[in-house]
This record gives sequence, structure tokens and C-alpha cells, in this order.
Amino acid sequence: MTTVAVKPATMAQALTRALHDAMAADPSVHVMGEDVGTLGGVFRVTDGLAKEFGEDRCTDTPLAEAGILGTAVGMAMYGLRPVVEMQFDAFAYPAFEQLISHVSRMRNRTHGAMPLPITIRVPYGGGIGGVEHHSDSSEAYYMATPGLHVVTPATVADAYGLLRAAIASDDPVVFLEPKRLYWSKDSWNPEHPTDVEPIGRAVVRRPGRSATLITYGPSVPVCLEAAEAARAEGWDLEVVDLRSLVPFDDETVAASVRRTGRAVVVHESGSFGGPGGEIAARVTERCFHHLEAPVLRVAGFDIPYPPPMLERHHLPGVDRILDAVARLQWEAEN
Amino acid sequence: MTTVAVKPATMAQALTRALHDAMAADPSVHVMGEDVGTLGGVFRVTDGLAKEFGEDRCTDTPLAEAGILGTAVGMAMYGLRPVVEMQFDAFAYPAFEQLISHVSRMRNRTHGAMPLPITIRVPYGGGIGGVEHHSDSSEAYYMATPGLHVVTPATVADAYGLLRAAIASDDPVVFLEPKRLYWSKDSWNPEHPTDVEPIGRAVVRRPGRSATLITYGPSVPVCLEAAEAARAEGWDLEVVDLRSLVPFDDETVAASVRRTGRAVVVHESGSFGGPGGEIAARVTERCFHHLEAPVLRVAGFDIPYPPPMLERHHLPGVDRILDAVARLQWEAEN
Amino acid sequence: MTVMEQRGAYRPSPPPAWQPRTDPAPLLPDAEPYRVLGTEGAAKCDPALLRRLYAELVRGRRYNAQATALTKQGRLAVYPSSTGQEACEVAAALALQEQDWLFPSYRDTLAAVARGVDPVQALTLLRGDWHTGYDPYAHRVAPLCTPLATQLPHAVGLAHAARLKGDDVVALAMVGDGGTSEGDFHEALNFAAVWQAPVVFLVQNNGFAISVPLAKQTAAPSLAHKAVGYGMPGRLVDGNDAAAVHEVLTDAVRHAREGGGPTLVEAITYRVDAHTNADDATRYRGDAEVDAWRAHDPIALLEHELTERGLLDEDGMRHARDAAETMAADLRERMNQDPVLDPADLFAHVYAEPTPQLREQQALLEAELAAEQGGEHR
Amino acid sequence: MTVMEQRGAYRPSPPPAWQPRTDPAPLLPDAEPYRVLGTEGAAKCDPALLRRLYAELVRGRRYNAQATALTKQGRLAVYPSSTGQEACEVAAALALQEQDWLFPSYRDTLAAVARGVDPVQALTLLRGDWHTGYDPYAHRVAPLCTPLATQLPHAVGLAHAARLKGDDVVALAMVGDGGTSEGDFHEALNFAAVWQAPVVFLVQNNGFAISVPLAKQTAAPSLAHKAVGYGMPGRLVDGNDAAAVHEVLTDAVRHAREGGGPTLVEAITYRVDAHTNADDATRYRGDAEVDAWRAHDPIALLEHELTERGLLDEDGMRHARDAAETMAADLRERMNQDPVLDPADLFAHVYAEPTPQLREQQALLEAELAAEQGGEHR
Ligand SMILES: Cc1ncc(C[n+]2csc(CCOP(=O)(O)OP(=O)(O)O)c2C)c(N)n1
Ligand SMILES: Cc1ncc(C[n+]2csc(CCOP(=O)(O)OP(=O)(O)O)c2C)c(N)n1
Ligand SMILES: [Mg+2]
Ligand SMILES: [Mg+2]
Repeated sequence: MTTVAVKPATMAQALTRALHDAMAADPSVHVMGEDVGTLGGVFRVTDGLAKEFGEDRCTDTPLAEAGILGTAVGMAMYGLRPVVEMQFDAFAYPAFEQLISHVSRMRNRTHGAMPLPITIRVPYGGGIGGVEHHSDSSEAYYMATPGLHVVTPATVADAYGLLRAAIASDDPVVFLEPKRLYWSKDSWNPEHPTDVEPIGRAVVRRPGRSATLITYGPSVPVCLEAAEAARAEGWDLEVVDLRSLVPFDDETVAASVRRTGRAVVVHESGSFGGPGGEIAARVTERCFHHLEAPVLRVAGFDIPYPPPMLERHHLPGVDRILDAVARLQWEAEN
Repeated sequence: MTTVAVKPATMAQALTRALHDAMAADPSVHVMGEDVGTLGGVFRVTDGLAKEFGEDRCTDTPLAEAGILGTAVGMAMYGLRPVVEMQFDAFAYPAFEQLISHVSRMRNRTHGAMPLPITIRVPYGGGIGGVEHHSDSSEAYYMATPGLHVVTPATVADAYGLLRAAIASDDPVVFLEPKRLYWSKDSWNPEHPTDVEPIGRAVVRRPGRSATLITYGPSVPVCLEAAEAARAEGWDLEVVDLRSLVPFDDETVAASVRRTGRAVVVHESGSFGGPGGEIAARVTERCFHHLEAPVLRVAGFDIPYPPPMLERHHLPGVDRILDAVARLQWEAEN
Repeated sequence: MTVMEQRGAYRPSPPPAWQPRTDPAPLLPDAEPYRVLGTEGAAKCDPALLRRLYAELVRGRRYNAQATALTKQGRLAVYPSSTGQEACEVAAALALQEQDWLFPSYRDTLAAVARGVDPVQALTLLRGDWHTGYDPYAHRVAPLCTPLATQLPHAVGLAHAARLKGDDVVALAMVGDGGTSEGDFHEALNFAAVWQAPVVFLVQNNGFAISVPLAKQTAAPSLAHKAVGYGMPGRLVDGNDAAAVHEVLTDAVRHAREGGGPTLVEAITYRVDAHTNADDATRYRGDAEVDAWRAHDPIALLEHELTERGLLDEDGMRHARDAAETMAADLRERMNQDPVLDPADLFAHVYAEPTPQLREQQALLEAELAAEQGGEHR
Repeated sequence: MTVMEQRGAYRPSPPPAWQPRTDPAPLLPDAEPYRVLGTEGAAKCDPALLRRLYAELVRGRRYNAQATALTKQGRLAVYPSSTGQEACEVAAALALQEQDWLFPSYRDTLAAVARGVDPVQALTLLRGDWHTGYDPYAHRVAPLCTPLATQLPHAVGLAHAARLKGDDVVALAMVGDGGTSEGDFHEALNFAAVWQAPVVFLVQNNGFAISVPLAKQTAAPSLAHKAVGYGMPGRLVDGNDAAAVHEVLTDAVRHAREGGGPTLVEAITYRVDAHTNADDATRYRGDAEVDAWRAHDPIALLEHELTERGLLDEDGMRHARDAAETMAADLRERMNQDPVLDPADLFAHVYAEPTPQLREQQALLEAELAAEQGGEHR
């Protein structure tokens, strides 16, 4: 490989590398979306791909998200593996009919005859000072749509591994890229990229004994920070990074909560009808007699994503997480 | 009134009456959608309205759901109160960008200057032998979208009262009409229609002491049936009809569960990422120390809605509800 | 750059980059729908083709009648009949070659059958034992598509993919007059033209979208006039003239195959039956209009031509009818057998591998069914 | 109806219901973009109007420059400049009457300002203290719209509502060349034509959608050719010729006001700056192209005309520049003040009344802020 940077260290670079390696390994992989070609995408994740693989493999489409996903469906019907970029979270909404009525169901509708190996990359979440419609956390919509896998990396290595796995999957995968982690760096070595991560496995990012923080994507670093800060209060927090929302790794999550007896779910998405409700409910179903306190949720407020100057109030931060941990009925301990 | 039937007894007729009365009371109420005019809608809910109020007040639109909702936004901006019909649940998906990016947010985006009093009627759910894309339970999407009210009647009287309230609301309301209850009958008297129900209040449909069934819309009659059947097993089940998913009536629900100590959430919508997770989580947050068992969920499977001949396996029925009640750790009782 | 820097730089001339990107004239449809039958052009038609079309129309009409009868007997949940539109249905299937793809809408069961899909499997959706009843790859027929116009971008993507792979494949996608109002129609046609994808769009303008007449659907001179806005040719054809529809579609398919890009064809036809058996068409249209169209029946039109020219006699007609009756009898018989259902199918095709969550749910259902069988259940 | 019943019923004639619904010819755009400046038509322009346009263009250019400078100083998060497109921005605002409505896209801050929106409030979205910074009802300017083309159906609905109420209101909606590819563009134009709503669509074809050039966006002869497919007139205009854009829009607005229905106007212009300050345009286009367009600058074009005809002298120019500088100084000063923010606003405008859930969340935030203030927090 010549045109793609050889020293990726940010998440964005790992994603580029994953796309590159997938395209090099399999000629049926096609990247498509708005500005993904010459420009390399507004986040530069597809940088260099059009140059290396040609515009037929990395295509600037007309500006129409339903059309992008809809034509990707047809391409997948014909044996290609389209990797679609939705430029921002909120701009995936025009494609929701295609997503819900076709992408998620084609295999099912055709009794297994017509699987759709489509990867839909969606930069999501806030914390980047974006104007309205550029910071939505839309994972609840995807989670509520059977037939989709929903995956989101929190580390540079996972960005590579999970994206490779998504593209290799014979099912449609919504691949949620935390925008504010695009420029997060890691000592990940591009020359020996991690093995492809299987989809569906959560991972304990930090072991702990007092309580479990269940989280994913952009909130993982925040939870790790909170766990560090919690030591001062005498809490030893475990942090579980879900990585995959669908399928959900009940085993890893429940094992952690059974161990700690307390849990807080943390995400940026709104609370009401958001992922946290599902997670809290299933953890409670499985760990009821191990729980010292109800599973709490720290999430974005149930409001449209705020303007940049107010977003810090909205985003779950270290203090709000620790406040929730403090509400986990520690009195019962004594 | 002359053209609208004077003896409504089915839910569909109560809805027609509500539309009629709202249009008669307020000239700014406009009904619009596919086939709502001359035909009176595929479920005949708008029957007679075009004839009585003219085609400008009850309008057959071109076949384009984003266009319908998008133009309704503009009409609401100008002071009208559009009541939009989406012909079936799955055909609301093309309008999701308008719904999420504008309808739910316009008041917020404009700092309160531009409220949108739009009612979006969505016939939803299964059990009617519909072909694919005609039986979706899409409430999870609406619940996860801040700025929308989400309402669904289970009785003939509520159909009237809640629809009047929805149309009178200065906020956008997604009004979910359970398709298979359209022809359910009740002794409701159209000449003295119930007072307008306030939005946001749940109601105890059947008092009981053993456990609470929390439900809404099409599953309310099923739960009432299950509660009757449960008497044979020695369980006295309380049934709470939520009526409004947003705002959520925490008070009524939590009061019931605190009383009974056990709860099952019942709905047709898929389980994973569906309304039940949210409901179970918030009930648990509020009633943790009153709970003898985790809040369980009986829901549709996490699959695309099945074809007619298989739907009976998918829909939560009396047996599946009673099985869940049986799993509520009654041993603890003794 | 300030205003001052600009001074003197001005030369009055058209904006630098602008020129019409294509000549619009050849993209515009003719003023009248193209017709063959009853015109001089009919003489040029291949008699074998006309006879083939005739046999298929007769079979198609019989299929529609039989399927409608099956709804009355409760064997089908619903049937959106294409009676009166058989010329479009049949011509769409026949205009394609073996390796090509058909993208039918929910009304186009007949086109799928004419392309070779088993008549019973084509009705699976409407009987309700599964969604798509046939393997789309067997005859290269995409699933009958209910969400209107959503299959059009699929056709474009498939045709584009085939072209990228160097395969000789054309896709033909069918949509109704109502479906042209959807955003997906617009986006599909635009992608097709920009990519010069080998795809043909056939709009069956049958006058209605359920109860909504064309005049409430569009103000355009014709639906074919939409083509120029995408930079593709628009063609207008009498949709009840099987020879004309076949010729126009065959030309468009050839044009696409030769790298000429997409074409939009509007076929003027009429939905003679109600929207479906569940619909009451008297609510929104009068008999006179229907009768006028019945007088322009596609089968009668072709039959007239064939008999006038001595290409069809009573024997030939009987032969076509007999073949249709044989098909209908077979369809009846097979549709009267209850389909065998397996509840495990509910979970088998959601993902390549069921998720752990689905396995749990499947186990729950299996336990319930076992209890039911054992009579243990409440 | 069986085949037999059909026999003999056939009369060869066109399908009963068909006739072209409108004459397409008058709906097609001219072959060349309409121009006024530098042509004989210029002489017919009202000098006062031309001077007004000139002053607004100069002010607009200055506004773009100032806003871009404010991004460099960190006072704005981002600014999508309309430098080079000021003729469209200004003419759109000036073509409307007091009671009319403007529906700008995210790039059209300038049109909003030209219509009377406070220059600072118009930048609220891009500064980030709130979304829409002005009351849309104050000047009848809808919120600057980021999701592309989604405001077009709003314009149609508003215009339609006004007409139903018997009010004399026209809506003018702005969209980019890229935005025409969205389904919402299609649906909006179709609704407008079917309803004969008093609305004017102005497409600013500035050659690019971020990095994507027009050739990858459409294969149409021109974007104005899309109009005929909806049954409305399409007009093509030199978007850098302020007099021409103003005339074409004014005609279209009058046409709409008089009940003639919608018009689609394509203005050929060019995005001289990068997409936003965050964009690097050198990645996808060369200097030559940009320079060619700079030579056709809208201000220079008009200035040339005015000076040639003795309608503008150095004094007049200085006057325009001074007014622009005054506006810029005021903008700078006010933008350099930190906006006052109230976190309670987060909850105040989600619903008419906050839900119980929102009240809880607001209380949580208030407690946190109180703790922060008191220094109690971690
Ligand atoms: C997206 C979507 N919206 C609404 C419907 C409901 N619906 C089914 S058929 C139909 C009318 C279709 O009219 P047309 O496109 O002209 O096809 P025709 O029925 O005449 O064949 C409608 C509104 C649907 N299937 N899909
Ligand atoms: C629905 C939607 N998709 C994608 C975007 C991201 N986006 C912002 S501007 C832009 C390009 C717009 O091009 P055009 O319509 O030509 O307007 P211009 O920027 O040239 O004024 C894109 C893709 C968006 N804002 N909305
Ligand atoms: Mg039709
Ligand atoms: Mg542009």
C-alpha cells in the first residue's frame, strides 16, 4: 500500500486502514457515500481510497441518503459488499425506510435466499461543537430494528478490528463511529493490525469490585476517567465496554454485575427509550438477586441535542457518573 | 352533523367522531394523507369528512409520506393544526427525517417561537393478517425521539378522548391506533362523548393485588383476558393501561407496582430495544425495594413481523403472559 | 477579495462553466402514446411474438381471475389484481433476456409469473405463509415490493453492480403512477442517470393510487416528462397495446444493454378491478370510465389484430384458453392444499446465525409449542 | 370478464382518459441562462433598484468576509460563506414583499439578513449559543435549515395554508444543486404543483456539493429542466447577474401571487470560497476554475453596469462601502461579546410544558450547577 498513511495512530486512521485492507483483500468491497471519493470524506476516513482503488470502488454518490442505501441494497443483491458512509448521524434518517423495510429484513423476507452484507458507517454523538443535526446519538433506532447488527468501537484497535468484522459479516451492520474519538490516539501498530474482533463480545476495560459501569463508544473514556476519580471516594469501579449493542453480550455483562452487585449504564443518547433502559432491564432480569441497588442510568437528557455552547451540560461527565454511583445505596453495605 | 354516522360503537367510529368534532370546533384543523378524502381512508376513519368539510379541510395528498409530513410542518407554521394520516405503520418510515429532524424539534430549535401542533395518526401493530410491512409496532422509534408525545388508546372512549386531546395539544403527537382494535366495540355513547382525556395519565383497568401487568394499546384486552384466566391459578392481577408512552405516568405505574410487588410489561413490539426495557428499568429504579422479582417482559420476538400464518406465534397471548407471571418468584412469598 | 479588486475585471459573457449538459429535445416523450396495434406499424411485428404475447395475456387474465377467486374462498388474504394491465405485465417479462433482472411492485405478481416464477410461489406473500415465496436468484426476480418505489434504487444498484463486474445484465423496475410521487423514485432515477446504469423504469399509469386519481398525484404533462429532469429519455406508450409496450421496452432494454443508460417508460393503462378485493372502487369512480377502458381491453386489442390478419383462428384461441385453464386448475389445486409451516422459520433467517437472544426466544416458543402439543398448556 | 366477452368490443383509438395534462413547451427553460447586465435589457432596469441591489451586494460581501474572519477568531464555530453568490442571496430577499416568507438553506444567512434578520441573530446557529437565533415570525424567515432540502416541503405547506386562508402570501425556498438530489426536493415540487401553491423554488447551482461537482450530481440538461416533470415552469438565470436574478424571481413571485402556481428557478453561480472554513477546496478543484468565476463577480458585474451608465460614481461606491463597514464594525463588536447562556433553556422548549421526566432532569442539572457554584463538586 502506498497512498494510505502508514502510521495510523488515531481512530480515524485505523478506520481508513480497515477500509483499505478490506478493499485490498476482497474486490467485492465497495465504499460509497457523499464526498467519500476525491475529498476522502468530511472526516477523512476514506482518504486515499478512491486514488488507490479507483472511483468505481470508492464512489462519490449524488446527495441522497435513501438513494445511497437503496442502491447499496441492489449492489449487495448482486454480490458486492457495499460500505456506505452516512455523513452525519442525523443525515441517516432519510434512509430509514430503506434501512428498516429492506436492509434489516431482506434475508428474512426471502427465507434466507438474499442476505445483504452491507456495512453502514455512521459518525455519531456529540462533544465536537457541531451545529444542530450533527451530534445525534441515534443508536436506539438501530437497536429496535431486528435484523441489524449494531457495533461501536471505543478504542483505536477496536475501530480496526470491528470494522473489518463488520465488512466481513454476511449481515447488515450499522457501524457507529464516535465522532469525538476520531482523533483519539493509541499506540496501535498499523503494520500489525489487531486480529479481526468477533462481533458480539463485550470487554472489561477496567476490572473493579465495587460496581460496574456499563458503557460503549464515546462514553468509554469518560467512564474510565470516572473510575479513576472514584478511587478517591473509595470505589473500585469495573468498566465494561459493550462494543456490540446487537447482538448483546449478556454473559460478560451479567457476570460483571453479579460480581459487583451494582451497576450504572452510561451513554450519551437520551435516557427515555434509549439503550440504557434495555440494558438495565436485561441486567436486572439476570442478576436480580445479586443487585444491592437498582441499575441506574446516566445518559443525555431527553431533549434535542443542545447547541455547542450548552452541550457540556448535556453530556454525561465524570461528576454525573460519580453522583449516580453514590446513589447505589451503599448504606445497605454496612 | 349530518354525514358522519351517529351511532359510533367501534373504535374506528369513535376516531371518526373525534376528527369530526375537532374539525367542527376549530377551523384550523385539517386532515391530510393518502386516500383520506373521497375514500375515507383505508380503515374508513376519515369517512365523510371531505364531504362535510370540503377537500381543502380533508385532503387526498400525493403518495409521499415525507411530503405529507413536511407540508404539514409548513401548514402548522402558518397556524393550522394538521392531522396527518400515515396509511400503515411501516409507511411512516419515509417521513422519519421530517419527524425527527423537524417535527420533534421545531419548537426547541426556535427557542419556543415556532410550536408545531401536528397530530400524526399511525395505524400500528399486527393481528390482522396483513402482508409484510403492514403490521409493525414502531413505538420504540417514537419514544426515543424527544419532543414528541406518543399516545395510544385501548378503548373506544379513550380513542375519542385522546384523539381530541392530541389535536388540541400545542405539541406534535404521534397517535398510535391499534389496527386490530379498530372494530372493537363498546357501549360508548357518541351523543355524549367522553370529556377530553388529558395526555400523560395511565389508568388502572383492572385492580388486583398479586402482580401488575403494565401494557397499552392492542395488548390491553389481551392482558385483561389474561387477568381473568389468572384467577384460576390464584393470581389477582392488576392491569395498567399506559395510554400515553410520552409523557410517561410514573406515578400511577409505580404506585401499582409498589402495591403488588411484581410486574410484567406486555407489548407486541419487539423486546430488544422496545418500550418494555424502558418501562422495566424505570419501574425498577422507583420500586426496587418493593419488588419480589425482576420486572419481566412479554413482547413480540426480536424478528421482523411474521407473515400472517405465523403471527399467532409471535403475538403475546394469554398463555405467554401467564407463563411470565408464573416466573415471578412466587416461592419467595412462602 | 474586496469589491475594489474586482473593478475592471468584468467581461460580459455567460458564466464560465455553463453549457447545457445534454440536448433535452431527444429526451422528451412524443405528444401521443406510442401505439402499434391498429396502425401500419403492426404489419412489421413478428407474428410469432404477437401469438406469444396473446397466449401470455390470456393466461395472465386467467391468473388474475383465479387469484381473485381464491381470495373469495379465503385461500389468499388479499390480491391486487392487474386485470386490464396484462399487456404491461407480460411485456415487461418478455422484454428481458435470461440473465436480466425484474423488480416488480406489489401489483406485479403476473410479471413475475410471466418471467417464470412458479404461480403458487408467486402468491406466497398474499397467501401469508411467508413473505417472498420464491428464490429471487432462480429467475432473477426481486421480491414483490410493498413499500412503494423502494425497489427502484435496488434495481439501479444491481444494474450498476453488474456493469461494474462487466456482466451483460439489464434491470427492469416497475412502479405505479402513485409510486412516482415518492422520494425513492426521484433518487433512483437520478442515480441511474448519473451512473448511466443499465436499467429501465416502467411506470404503469393505471389512473389511480388506490382511490387517488392521477390529477391529484401530479400536474405534469405526462409522467414520461419527468425523464428529461434526470437526463434520460422518456417514452410514452399505450399500455394496453401489448405490441407497443413490448417494442418500447425491448428498445429501452437494448439501449441500456448497449451502454446507453436508463430510460423511463410511461405506459398508459387502467386498473379495471378495484385496488384489491378489499377495496370498494365505487366510492371514487363511476362505471362510465371503467366501461370506456374495458372497451380498450389489451386482449381484445391483440385478438382483433391477430384475427384480422389471419394469424389467429378459433382453434388458436381455444388453445390459448385451454392452456390458461390448465394453469388455473393447477393453481387452484395447489392453492387448496394447506401450506406446511414451521415456526422455527421465524428465527432462522433474521441473521446468518441467530443471536443468543433469538436462541432464547426460540427455546421459549418451542417449550410453549411442546406444552400445547402435550395438552399441558392453559 | 372473460376474453370471449371482449371480442368485437375493440375500437382502435387512443386510451380514453389520456391527453397531455398541460402543454410542456412553456414549462421548459430557455437554452441560455437569462442575463440582463451587459445586455440591452439592462437599460430597462429601474436605476433605484440597481443601486439598492448594489448596496446590498457590497454589504453582503462584507458580511461574508466578516463572518469568515470571526471563525478565525474562534467567535463562530463554522461559517458556510456565500461569497460569489451574493446576487442570489440578495435578490431572493428583495423579490419578496413584506408579508411573504423566505425559507433559507444553511448557506443562506445572507438572504435572511437581507430580509431584515438581525446580523448577529442570524449567526446564532453558527456561533452555537442556540439553534435558530431569531424569531421566524418577526421577518417571516424560516430557520436556517441544515438537513438539505427538508425545508422545501415546509415552504409548500406554508404557502398552501396561506392560500387556504385567503392570505396574500408567497413563499420562496432556497436550495443548493446538491439538495436537488434529495427525495424531499421531489416531493416538495410535486406537492406544490398539484396544489398550485404560491411558492418559488430557487436552486443556487454553485457547481459543488461540498466536494462533489455537478456532473456527479445530475445528468440533466439543466436543473431547471426538472420543472416540466412536475408541471411547473423552469427558468434558467445567470446567478451572478443581480438584475437578472431579481427580475426572474420577481416574475415568479408575481406569478405565484396571481394564482399561477409554483416556479423552479435555477441560478447558475459559483461557490468561490471553500464549502466552509473547515473545508480544503484545493483537494477537489483547481485555481483556474475559481479564477474564471472570480472574473464574473456579481459585484463587479453590477458596478460596471452602474458606472458605465453614470448611475454610480466614486462617492456612491464609497458610500456603499462605508455602510458595509459600519455593519461589519457593529457585527464585530456585538459578536465579541460573550452570549449569555441559561442552561434552563435546555428544558424549556422541548414541549409546551416540560414533562415530569424533564422536570426531574432539570432538577438534577440545577443541583449539579449549584454544587459546582458552591465548589462542592468533585
Ligand atoms: C411507502 C408506501 N406508502 C403507502 C403504501 C400503501 N399503498 C399500497 S398501494 C397504494 C397505491 C399505489 O398506487 P400506484 O403506485 O399507482 O400503484 P397501483 O396500485 O395503481 O398499481 C398505497 C398508497 C405503500 N404500500 N407504501
Ligand atoms: C440530508 C443531508 N445530508 C447531508 C448533509 C451534509 N451536507 C451539508 S452541506 C452539503 C452539500 C450541499 O451542497 P448543495 O446542496 O449544493 O449546497 P451548497 O453547499 O453548495 O450551498 C452536505 C452533503 C446535510 N446537511 N443534510
Ligand atoms: Mg396506479
Ligand atoms: Mg452547491
